[in-house]
Amino acid sequence: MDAPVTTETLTLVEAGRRAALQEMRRDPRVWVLGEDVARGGLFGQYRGFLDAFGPDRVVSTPISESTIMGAGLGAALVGTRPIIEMRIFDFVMCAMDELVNQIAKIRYMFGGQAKPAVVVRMPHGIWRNSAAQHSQTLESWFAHLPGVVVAAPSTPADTAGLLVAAIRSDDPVLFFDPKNLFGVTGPVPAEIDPLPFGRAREVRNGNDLTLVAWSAILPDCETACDALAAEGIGVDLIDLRTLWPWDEEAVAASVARTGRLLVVHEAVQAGGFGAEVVARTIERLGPASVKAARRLGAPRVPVPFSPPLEEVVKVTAPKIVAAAKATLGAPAAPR
Amino acid sequence: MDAPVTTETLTLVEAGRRAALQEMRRDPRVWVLGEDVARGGLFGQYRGFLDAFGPDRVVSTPISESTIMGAGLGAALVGTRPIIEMRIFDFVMCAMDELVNQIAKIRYMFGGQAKPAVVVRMPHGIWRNSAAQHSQTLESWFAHLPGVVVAAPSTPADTAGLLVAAIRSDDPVLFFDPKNLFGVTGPVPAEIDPLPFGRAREVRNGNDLTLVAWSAILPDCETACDALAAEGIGVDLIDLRTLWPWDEEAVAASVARTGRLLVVHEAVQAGGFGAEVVARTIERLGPASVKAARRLGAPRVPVPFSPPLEEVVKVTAPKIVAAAKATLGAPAAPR
Amino acid sequence: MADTAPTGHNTRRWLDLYRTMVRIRAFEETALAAHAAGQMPGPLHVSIGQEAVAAGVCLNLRADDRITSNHRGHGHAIAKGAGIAGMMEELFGRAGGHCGGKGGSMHIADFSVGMLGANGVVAGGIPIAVGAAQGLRLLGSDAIVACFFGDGAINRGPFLEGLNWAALYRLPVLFVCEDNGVAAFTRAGEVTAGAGAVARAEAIGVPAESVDGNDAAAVDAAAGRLVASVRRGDGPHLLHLRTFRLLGHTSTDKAAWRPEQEVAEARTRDPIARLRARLIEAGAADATLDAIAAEARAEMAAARDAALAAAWPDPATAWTDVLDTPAPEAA
Amino acid sequence: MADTAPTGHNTRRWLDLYRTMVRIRAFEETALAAHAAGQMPGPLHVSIGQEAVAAGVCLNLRADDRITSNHRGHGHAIAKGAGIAGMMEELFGRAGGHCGGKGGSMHIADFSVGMLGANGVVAGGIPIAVGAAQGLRLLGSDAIVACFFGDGAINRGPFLEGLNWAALYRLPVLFVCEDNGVAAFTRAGEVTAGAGAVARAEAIGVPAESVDGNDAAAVDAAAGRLVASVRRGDGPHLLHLRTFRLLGHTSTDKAAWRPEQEVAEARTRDPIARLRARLIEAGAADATLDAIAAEARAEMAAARDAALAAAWPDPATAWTDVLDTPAPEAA
Ligand SMILES: Cc1ncc(C[n+]2csc(CCOP(=O)(O)OP(=O)(O)O)c2C)c(N)n1
Ligand SMILES: Cc1ncc(C[n+]2csc(CCOP(=O)(O)OP(=O)(O)O)c2C)c(N)n1
Ligand SMILES: [Mg+2]
Ligand SMILES: [Mg+2]
Repeated sequence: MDAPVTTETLTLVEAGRRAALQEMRRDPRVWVLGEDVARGGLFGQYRGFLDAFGPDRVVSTPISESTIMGAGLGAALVGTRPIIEMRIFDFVMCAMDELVNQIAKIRYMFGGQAKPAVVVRMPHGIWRNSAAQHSQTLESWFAHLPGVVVAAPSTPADTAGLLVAAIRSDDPVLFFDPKNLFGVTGPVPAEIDPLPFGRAREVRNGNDLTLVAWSAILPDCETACDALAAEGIGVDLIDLRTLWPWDEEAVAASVARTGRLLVVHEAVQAGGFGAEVVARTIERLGPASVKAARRLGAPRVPVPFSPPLEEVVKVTAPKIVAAAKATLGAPAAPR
Repeated sequence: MDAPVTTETLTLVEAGRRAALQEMRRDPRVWVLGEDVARGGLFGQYRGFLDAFGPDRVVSTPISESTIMGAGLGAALVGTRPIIEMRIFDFVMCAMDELVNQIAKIRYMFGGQAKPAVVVRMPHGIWRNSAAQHSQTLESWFAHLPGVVVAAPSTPADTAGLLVAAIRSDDPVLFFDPKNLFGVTGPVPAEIDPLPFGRAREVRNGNDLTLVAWSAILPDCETACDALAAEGIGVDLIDLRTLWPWDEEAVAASVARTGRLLVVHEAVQAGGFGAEVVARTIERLGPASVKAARRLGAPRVPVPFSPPLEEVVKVTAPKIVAAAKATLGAPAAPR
Repeated sequence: MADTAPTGHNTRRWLDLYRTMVRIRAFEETALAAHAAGQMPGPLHVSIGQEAVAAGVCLNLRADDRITSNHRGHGHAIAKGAGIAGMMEELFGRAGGHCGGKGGSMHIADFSVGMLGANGVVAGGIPIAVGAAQGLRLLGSDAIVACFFGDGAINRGPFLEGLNWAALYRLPVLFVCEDNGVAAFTRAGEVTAGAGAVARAEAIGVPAESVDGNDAAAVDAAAGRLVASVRRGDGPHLLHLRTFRLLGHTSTDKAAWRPEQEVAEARTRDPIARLRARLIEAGAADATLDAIAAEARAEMAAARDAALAAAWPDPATAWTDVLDTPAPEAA
Repeated sequence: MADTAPTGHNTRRWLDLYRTMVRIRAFEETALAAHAAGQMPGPLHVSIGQEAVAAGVCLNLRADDRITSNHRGHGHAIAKGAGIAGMMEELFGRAGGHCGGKGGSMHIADFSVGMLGANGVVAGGIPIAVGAAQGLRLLGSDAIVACFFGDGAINRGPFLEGLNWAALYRLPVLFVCEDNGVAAFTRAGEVTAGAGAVARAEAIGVPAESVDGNDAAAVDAAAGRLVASVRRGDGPHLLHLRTFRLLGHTSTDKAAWRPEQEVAEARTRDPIARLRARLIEAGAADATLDAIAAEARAEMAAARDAALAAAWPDPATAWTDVLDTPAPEAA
């Protein structure tokens, strides 16, 4: 471990908490608003914040998503730096005008006058059989939306580093907290430095296949890598960490070496960000330099409640292993 | 022309009007709701409807997008078939919970009990320098959203046929009216048959390059094809017409023949549906069967107001010609 | 509101109410225990202490009337007549659930009895309810729609939009604001400005009244009046029912932030105990009431056992009920 | 409201109001003519006939106060002090526009004078305004925010949410409902249930009052009182101003559906003519007022000419002002 001595092992949710805490201590313009945040937040992300910063900087709000989002923007326009907590990603759908038409556009539309320095935190993904309205992963939408940075970390350290960067960013950052990984642990430095957007993390090294992923699916990818390694298959596993900007150089360099690309995401495969990764890599390298390029995502169905049904639609380690083997073995027509 | 004798030349907006008129005459459960629809709609899509069907079936609503969308759903649940008119696509952002969390999910989430038989009409795209909040093309989002059909026609006949199909569909259909093409004319049969979803239209035939497009960019693609034809380059131009389901067979068959794929859309390139078309085609055919596969879309910036700036970010016929040539000539690293 | 004087007619209605309320209570207690035992997946929001709302309103609805509900919707569904077996199987994610296991607790629907669905989004049912009412009128029906939501929902935009809409088109909707004074972990008073749901509704042109939502007979009486008015074509009304959420927000939340005394005090206003006292006063026998309660508990235990023994959904059903036009990957 | 008795002080204020109003009128008439001549791209929404609203409210704001506006926002911007050259260039899409030509008429903003932007989305400015007020308070400022929106906006969810929010946190916001009785092609009365903006605001705990919005002096007086109260920390207020949109929804809309007589009658209540009459009554000379109007017209004509001669944006600016982290294709 090359982590500094002042490193602690923390859960992912606690890592995010520490990052927000550090930045709120550092900069009095940083504050947080959202439902129940004064009571620590739904996942304890803001535990103790009310006592530390008081009710003007830790604002529990009504169930008014449009205004949570829009007020965060307004407060940024006068020079504060709000952390907009959306509780669960799916509720962002109640605040899309504010996010899409206002936050994402305002800097450009006003010719640079506006500084929409907000972080929008959105715990997303499948978690404890919460069914169709509480399980969505639509991060690819926002990679397609001009004006926003899209972060989707998978480890405590990346959560901490990216959240610090997000809070310090003058551009709006959409921060996808992986709710299913809130409990995973890992080292986090006591003093958290910002992690630059757009730099992938090399998770595993291998020469047979490039596996690209982000957010909550990473642990399954690692499990799949273990299984593949046991069969002698070496995987280059890349965690993009941010989807915009994204590290297309790292992916292209890896695929140039392995010749084979598999992109895996929890989100629905059709129209997911995996398509962008495949398309862009093919554009960069040319099809002739690539032996296979494929994706594995969820089928285009809402997330069902019942565990056996959820299992069917969910991307899992065995499915990743199978997709990896198909990518290695059968470059043509997968289905 | 193999059109029947009872064909008229109509504008695209009038073709849509005729389709809605025909279906409202045919089925008393069909009705329309939206702002100003009783006054004919912003584009005259519903001209004369109030007189023909009365205020219970042609409902001018408050500026309450959430409820326009949600009430349409509720009315469908008891057995009517609403046409939900959203005026301009961008305002759909005010109704995303109703669209994404309710309309798209309800049939599945309730195990088939609900029949969300709505058509959501959303005039979209760049039109007359309307700037960032009135010019968006986010159709790719909805291809990624389980539970909805996505239609994006480009001709009067396709608008008519797909709108009839949409009104008769028991599944929710997101109907992207191409507002910049409302004035283009073409033949429309007096009796409009439903056009099946998922079948592309072969616009031009050629063997050098497969060009895939949809919605408002089609005329520019045709102009580009003319220019390329003049240089002896034969283009297979395919209008997908619907993005979900989409005719991946037609695309794959064409690319298998031409070996080269260019997908063009007005929407932002990053994360656009072009990525899906490229990725899926590569998955089906394998990279080895493809000499080049690329996309041309807008850069990832909001749409600016000023005409010279809009021109910079807009996909145009000359840019399509250039991209086509690059696809033909330079299979590797485009930028 | 003072207790209504007991009469034979009332006693019969009250027994109906009582039966519905104890069935709701028994259903939810059974579900809670199963959830605590790790037998039930997903989140579970129970309405224990709020049963008079569902029972009192739905007793005044016809079979062809519709309701929409929220995340805390078991009571609304049961009171509207949803099949218990299908509800219990749904909570356990089984094939025989009303939604084939695809919905779970937060997405219970039983269209066969006019229950158009619980909703995982606060205020999500409001636009749906007004649209359903508009659709019913277009079809020539005189059925009405009752729309249940919590105090938290009145701070979301659709509350304004939906009430304005219903008033404008004079739609047959009864809005029912189930005010338990709390939204998740925050008190209603801390997030709601002004005089509350009734004042807001009236300002939007929707006549409204407020009733003790833990007094089942009072709820029944008020709902009866308002439902009749709505059905007559007077346009929408809002019924504001003050109640108390005796347990936490979800089955795993202890609501430890609430003073114990507050909850203890609220327990003395338990709507089931109150209705029972009133029934006894009106001449009902303890044994009768005990039997109803025991029957309810037995019904729910049996439903639980049946659900636990029931088949899981066929994995192939993960692909159904989504689009008539099949997706490529589903083919 | 009866006309206030003229005094020397009032005359000076009224002259200020008059100047602002004729400048707004002249700006918009100049823009309309250029649009009709095909010189101006994009949609154009003018506020002709509504100038007293912008002028009367903004005369009571400090330079560091902020405003948010809607699609019909030229008047609000001018009254708040936005530079005319930058506004005119913006309408013509030129490089020297406040937004570098990226916004156009519907997205005018001039942060240097606290004008936080017009908005192409009805009610879009409401959440932004309340957040700005919250941010200002956090920063220790005593600046306030005036939030302009039309009668159409009170039927969108953010109206409810934003007012509740402002009342809850006692934010320094003056909500200004500019009620011209129409939203696009539909009359307010046909889509708004209940007694309207004032009743709704009061029900949400926001004190409100209604004033003749075509009486500039009355608007000024009411705004003065309410702004003082807001600044004092009394929390938000709503000012409802009844006015009339003399022209169509956009520059290309003739509003042919309105009875001619209705418009003719409204013209007799033109706020500029009324204020002028009042000024004359208070002793102002026709020549003074004519000179102010002529000066305004000249100012706007000169601004138009300058804008027409001004440089188009450098195409490279299409790539700027979007993300500090450059996008790959912008690199
Ligand atoms: C739009 C939205 N925001 C937030 C949530 C999370 N949430 C679920 S229930 C709840 C509290 C709702 O309170 P209330 O409406 O009073 O109903 P109660 O739980 O008290 O019955 C919250 C905040 C949600 N489901 N939907
Ligand atoms: C959310 C939304 N819906 C619809 C529109 C289209 N639209 C632009 S202005 C307008 C009318 C607005 O009326 P009002 O708020 O009264 O302002 P006015 O035009 O009368 O000044 C409409 C419907 C929009 N811009 N935003
Ligand atoms: Mg509550
Ligand atoms: Mg208006």
